[in-house]
Amino acid sequence: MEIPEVKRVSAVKRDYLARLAKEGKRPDGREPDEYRPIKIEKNILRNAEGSARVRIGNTMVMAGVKADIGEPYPDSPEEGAMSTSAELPPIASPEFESGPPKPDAIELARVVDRGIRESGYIDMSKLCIEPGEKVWIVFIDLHVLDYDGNLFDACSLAASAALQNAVLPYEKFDLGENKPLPVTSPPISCTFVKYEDFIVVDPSLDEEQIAQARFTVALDKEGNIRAIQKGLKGTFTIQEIKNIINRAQIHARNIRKLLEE
Amino acid sequence: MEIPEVKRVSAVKRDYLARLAKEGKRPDGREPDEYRPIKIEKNILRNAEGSARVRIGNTMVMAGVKADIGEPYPDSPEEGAMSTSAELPPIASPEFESGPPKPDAIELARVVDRGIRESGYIDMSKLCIEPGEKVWIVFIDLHVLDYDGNLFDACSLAASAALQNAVLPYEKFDLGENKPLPVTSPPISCTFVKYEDFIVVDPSLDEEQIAQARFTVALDKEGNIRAIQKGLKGTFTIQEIKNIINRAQIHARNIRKLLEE
Amino acid sequence: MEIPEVKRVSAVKRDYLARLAKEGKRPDGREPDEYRPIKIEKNILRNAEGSARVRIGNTMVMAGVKADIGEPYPDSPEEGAMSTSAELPPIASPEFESGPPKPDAIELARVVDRGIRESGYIDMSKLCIEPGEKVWIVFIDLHVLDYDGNLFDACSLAASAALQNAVLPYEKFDLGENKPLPVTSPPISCTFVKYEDFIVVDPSLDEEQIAQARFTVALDKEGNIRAIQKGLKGTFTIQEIKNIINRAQIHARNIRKLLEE
Amino acid sequence: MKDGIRIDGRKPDELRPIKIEAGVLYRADGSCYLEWGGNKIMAAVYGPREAMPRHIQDPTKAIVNARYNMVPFSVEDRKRPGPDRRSVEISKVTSEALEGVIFTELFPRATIDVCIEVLDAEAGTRCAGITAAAVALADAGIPMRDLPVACAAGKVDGTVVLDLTSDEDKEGDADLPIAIAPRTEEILLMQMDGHMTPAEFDEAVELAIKGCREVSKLQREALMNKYKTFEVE
Amino acid sequence: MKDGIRIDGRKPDELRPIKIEAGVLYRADGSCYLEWGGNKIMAAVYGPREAMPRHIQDPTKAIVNARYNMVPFSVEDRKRPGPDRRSVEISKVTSEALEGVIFTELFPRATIDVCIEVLDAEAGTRCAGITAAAVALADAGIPMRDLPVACAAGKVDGTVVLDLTSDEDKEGDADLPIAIAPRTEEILLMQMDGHMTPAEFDEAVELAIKGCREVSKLQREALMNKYKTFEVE
Amino acid sequence: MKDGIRIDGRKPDELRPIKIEAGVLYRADGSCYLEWGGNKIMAAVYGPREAMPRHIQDPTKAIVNARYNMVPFSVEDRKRPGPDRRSVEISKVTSEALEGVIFTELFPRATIDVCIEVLDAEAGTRCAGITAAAVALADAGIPMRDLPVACAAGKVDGTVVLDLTSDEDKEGDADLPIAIAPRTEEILLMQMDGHMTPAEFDEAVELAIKGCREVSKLQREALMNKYKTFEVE
Repeated sequence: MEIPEVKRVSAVKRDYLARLAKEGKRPDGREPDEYRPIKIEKNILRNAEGSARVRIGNTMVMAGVKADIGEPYPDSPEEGAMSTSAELPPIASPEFESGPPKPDAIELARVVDRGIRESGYIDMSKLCIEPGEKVWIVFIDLHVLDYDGNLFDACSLAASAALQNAVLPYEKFDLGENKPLPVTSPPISCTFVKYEDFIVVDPSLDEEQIAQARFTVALDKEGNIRAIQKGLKGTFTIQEIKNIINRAQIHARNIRKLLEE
Repeated sequence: MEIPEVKRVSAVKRDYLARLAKEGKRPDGREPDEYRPIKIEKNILRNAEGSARVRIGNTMVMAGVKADIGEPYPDSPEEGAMSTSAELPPIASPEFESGPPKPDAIELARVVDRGIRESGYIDMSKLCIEPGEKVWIVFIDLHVLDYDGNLFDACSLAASAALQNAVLPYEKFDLGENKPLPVTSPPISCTFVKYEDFIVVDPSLDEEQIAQARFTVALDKEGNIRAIQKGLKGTFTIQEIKNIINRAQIHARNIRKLLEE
Repeated sequence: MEIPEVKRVSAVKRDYLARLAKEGKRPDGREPDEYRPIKIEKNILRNAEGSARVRIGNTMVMAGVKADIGEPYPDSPEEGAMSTSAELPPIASPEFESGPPKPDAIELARVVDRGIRESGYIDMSKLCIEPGEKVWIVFIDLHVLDYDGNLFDACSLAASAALQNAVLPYEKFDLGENKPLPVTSPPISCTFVKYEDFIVVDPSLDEEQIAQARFTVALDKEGNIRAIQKGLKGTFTIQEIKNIINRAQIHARNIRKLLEE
Repeated sequence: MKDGIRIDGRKPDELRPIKIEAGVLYRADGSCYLEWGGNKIMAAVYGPREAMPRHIQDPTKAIVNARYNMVPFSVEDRKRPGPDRRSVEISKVTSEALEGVIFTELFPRATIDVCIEVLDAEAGTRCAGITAAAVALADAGIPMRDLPVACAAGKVDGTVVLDLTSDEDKEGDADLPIAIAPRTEEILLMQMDGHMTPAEFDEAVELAIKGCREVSKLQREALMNKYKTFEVE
Repeated sequence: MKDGIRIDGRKPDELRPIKIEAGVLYRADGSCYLEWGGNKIMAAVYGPREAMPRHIQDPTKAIVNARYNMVPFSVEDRKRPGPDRRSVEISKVTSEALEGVIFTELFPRATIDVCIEVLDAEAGTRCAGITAAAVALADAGIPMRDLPVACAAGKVDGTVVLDLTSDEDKEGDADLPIAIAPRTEEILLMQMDGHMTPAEFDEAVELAIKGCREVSKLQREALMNKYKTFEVE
Repeated sequence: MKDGIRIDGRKPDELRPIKIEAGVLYRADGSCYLEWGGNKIMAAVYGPREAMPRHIQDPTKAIVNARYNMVPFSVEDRKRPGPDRRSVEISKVTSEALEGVIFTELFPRATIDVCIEVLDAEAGTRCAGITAAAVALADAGIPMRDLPVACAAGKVDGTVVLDLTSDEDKEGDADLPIAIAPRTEEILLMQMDGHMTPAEFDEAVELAIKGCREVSKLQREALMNKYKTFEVE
């Protein structure tokens, strides 16, 4: 496994954030259950089958959807396929380097992928062109442009928004008229971090740098759980996790509204 | 070519082993023509078509055989194919690193492969399913788990043992009943090293670290030579090589018995 | 992007060359518009479909042509394809390292490729075997053996010479008799560098090391421009570029004669 | 699932058979061989030792670097050697889970390398790998505040069950692997995919923790057995 | 081309619509978002900062390291992530062109990193990328002797025209991208492929320089706008 | 093989035609161009020079780093550039064989780089490569206790023969390439694949050594010729 370079946060900053946390305050003045402003722009690119730019505070992410035709997997001959990739390119942060995806980017892409896949957001059964022979393969690419924390939620939201407006390019392959990508109800991802026993939603970069543990949950329209990823070396108690999932229910409903606007 | 990191052996150890060698003694008290205890366990895995774990002293190697269906080479349309890979993963030694195979591992795999290939151990003519179209491709993977010297013999033996009990998975491909992999008589590999003009069989790690030259010979059932690999920067005289091949005849017969038990 | 290791040229050498330049003199005594001796040897290898060794002064380059059969691009179903690669292997210079091609080698291959492609030197329409199914794919490999400056011209010339005598191996694929590769009139590449406002053709290594700007132009038989590549951080005025193109006309005619001998 | 009994005859809250052996390798500083259902896993620990190259060193603590690897013949279709995206993710979450119990501050500039080799795979390899790695860490004498242990619960045919088999995982509705520090029952690792109501999730977490408690006993026995063996010798 | 009017309605010497915005990213030291015809490009600058690893440092000046990248969804057929040979070449000539105007001697041992992300592509991305990168460099406060600018001319149906579209590029006879330092009109970058007589080449260079002059104005406006915005705030 | 004469007209103990030229490259410290049957090989030596990066340096001696490379057009089907597994193995055994004669202890922390480029291949390239490399090492003035030389013997139609051609190698029963230090006739390199009785092996080794002796003379002549050429100039 590749070991990421040590990220050093100054002791002064660490102490300052810890002191704030003990008073229940966040460095940017938000409440523990307050997201930064979320801005979603859909269908902004010409070459992508679907696209979206999502900003959460200063974090900015582009998602693009491309569709190609390929063979189905042998064990699901009448279903399409999907693939999710994430890039953390050097444009987004002085710490990011070019090169093949590092473990951080791979985990990010896989967690976003699981939320979409497990919630059945893309209706795979409608991606079949010729059973056993030809199906649509949907590529979701996440490209981070500005990194100020909480990539899990920003990327998940960007992917959902880009899929929402995506078009299957039947015309390009001489297969008739283009059709909208068949989608159902998107998963909504909510991410929390814990530092100094303080658990907050939508961590900024400052908070991520001192976070001991991270928790991401993807919820469907009914508030059921579709995917979870706990990260970092710190721990959660069962009770903390139950609280997080309760808190996520409210956030997910709010974000879902934004996405459906 | 990738240059391996310098392996430093302490001068004290080197001197001690050299002094022993001058008295005809080996560091672990063995005779020059004494192998460490050899233990062969066959057919120990569920997912492999054939498998074996071989221990020579503290050295432990796993071999696994997988079979897939592919196209034959154009110049041998009625024959199957084989491929041998070796991994020296970090579990086996503090010096091993993860990453693509380094020259040591490539040489190891190729020497094991040559012994099997040149002795006709796998009957390639019986691996044809449909001439020119479909043949079995046999993958032999060698995975070192504990490295205390003499990987050539341990890996060769593990490969032979794993092939001996391997099954061609016809059922998996709806081609009828599974059949044993068609094998003939295995090659037996014997490895010697030379240090301070002392030539010993089955080198331990201590001996490999100070060895000046290495010689591996693979013998068939009739005692004929199927593969040779001389290694390291030291030299052998012709007479030394002839002696080695004579000594190998006896070892090969003993190891062959173990393998056929 | 991979950053090449800093190439340090001694200040003494730099000053010496600058002083010469101010007097209009080159380090090896040539005139500004004088090429080093050019030597072209054609068809010198057995396994290549076409080959050439080109020397310009001490610079030595091998070009080899191989032809294989493949599918045409969907948008040109009746045309063959070509691919140009360049290697700067460690044999050619103490600064070259083994490994995948670095930006220098990629730029070199692409500029040579553009000259050949844009001049229509290979008649792609005659490389079709079966429309939409089978066409010839021509591989041009440039292998630098001795690097003393001006690889652009040496490689371009070697590629042209190797293509000139190349044969399409129809027999190898049971498609009838071998035929010469259909070629028209080759592009001729002329490279200039500028240092201390002194612009010279065919730079030696010494001159390349202190060059501020580089200009390569590929001319066809009529003296028309087929490809240009300006390189390095220095600039040219429009007038300088016009002069360079005029000067290149004469060189191109001379080199074309050499190539057609 | 029929009459509360699973395809392989287990009850919903029953583990597959588990066998753990500590200290099985010669070169490694600590090691463990583990069989769990159809899984066969070898884990080893090297370190603490100086982290190399230098620029990866953390002057305040040791790096915990776990490498989860499936050997090519451990799965039905041969896997190409080297890490795929799944292995990279599992290596990452495993490293983080183990770091949660190790006193890394004691070893600045060091690395603790954990190798997990899946020799034969049949669902639940990440939990089995963490469980084996924990024993190998203890065998290597790495100071830890607790001996981590992992187990998964899941949902099959609408029922929450413990420790899915390969078939159950494929057909099932959800899988929830967790790792805990057993003394405090804090969560070191949690991943989930599938479909669970919050109530099912609560049930599954409780069940997975119950599984962890049982596996934890087997880990401790394996470590005890090793010392017993030493005493006998 | 009909009656001196191009397929998209432009005159031979007319640019596609261009929109430039400076200072659009939070983390980067300087940034620029640019739309040029169907191209959408984000450029950012980091540095000057210490070049790492050390052995790449130049003790006499800063390294200018531009990375031109097309995102996978920026083209008709999805592009695999990572640099291809075309990107490597464009990164190289872009680095060289930008280095031509930067006072690199002021920052020995440093690196100035320029990131150019093509989000949507429609011919002329390298010129658009250099143009955006120049604005990002200015936004980052990197000292330059001039603000570089790029534009291409080409030949379509035998006529020399400015700023080819994708269709014109495919069907056209030649493409000539250049970058200049606008004050002196020296050439920082020039590439050409196709077929041009020397006279056509002279005409095309003049036209491309004319295009550069117009784009240069838009660059300066974008930088002015950013400062105006600041004043208003 | 008919009446003791081989397909290409040679006797069993006869070498293919060999041509060796020393000192053919300008930049390299030593070089050699060699033709051997259908093989065309260029070898060059750089060094001794400081080994980089530092951590590969051996404080007690020089590293000998040979790189055997087949150019893409040297074989019937184009070979992709870069090392394959066969090249890696040949590079390794070649490095070891050459190190056996070089006084590496004279150059601690250094590297001696040997480049072997196979331009045209027709069986026996590894022996040809070592033979050429030896001349290049001598040409570079690298101190050696002997001038290594290589040659293969093999078995075709049950007969032991010297220096197989491509056809003989494909159809043959065994191939035995060796490299020796000719003064003492010690074995520096030996590989074998095929099928030989111990008696045939002894015969083949003797024959290969005989071949080495003949090639050794040609090596020495090539080195002499170079110095003669210098005198004439």
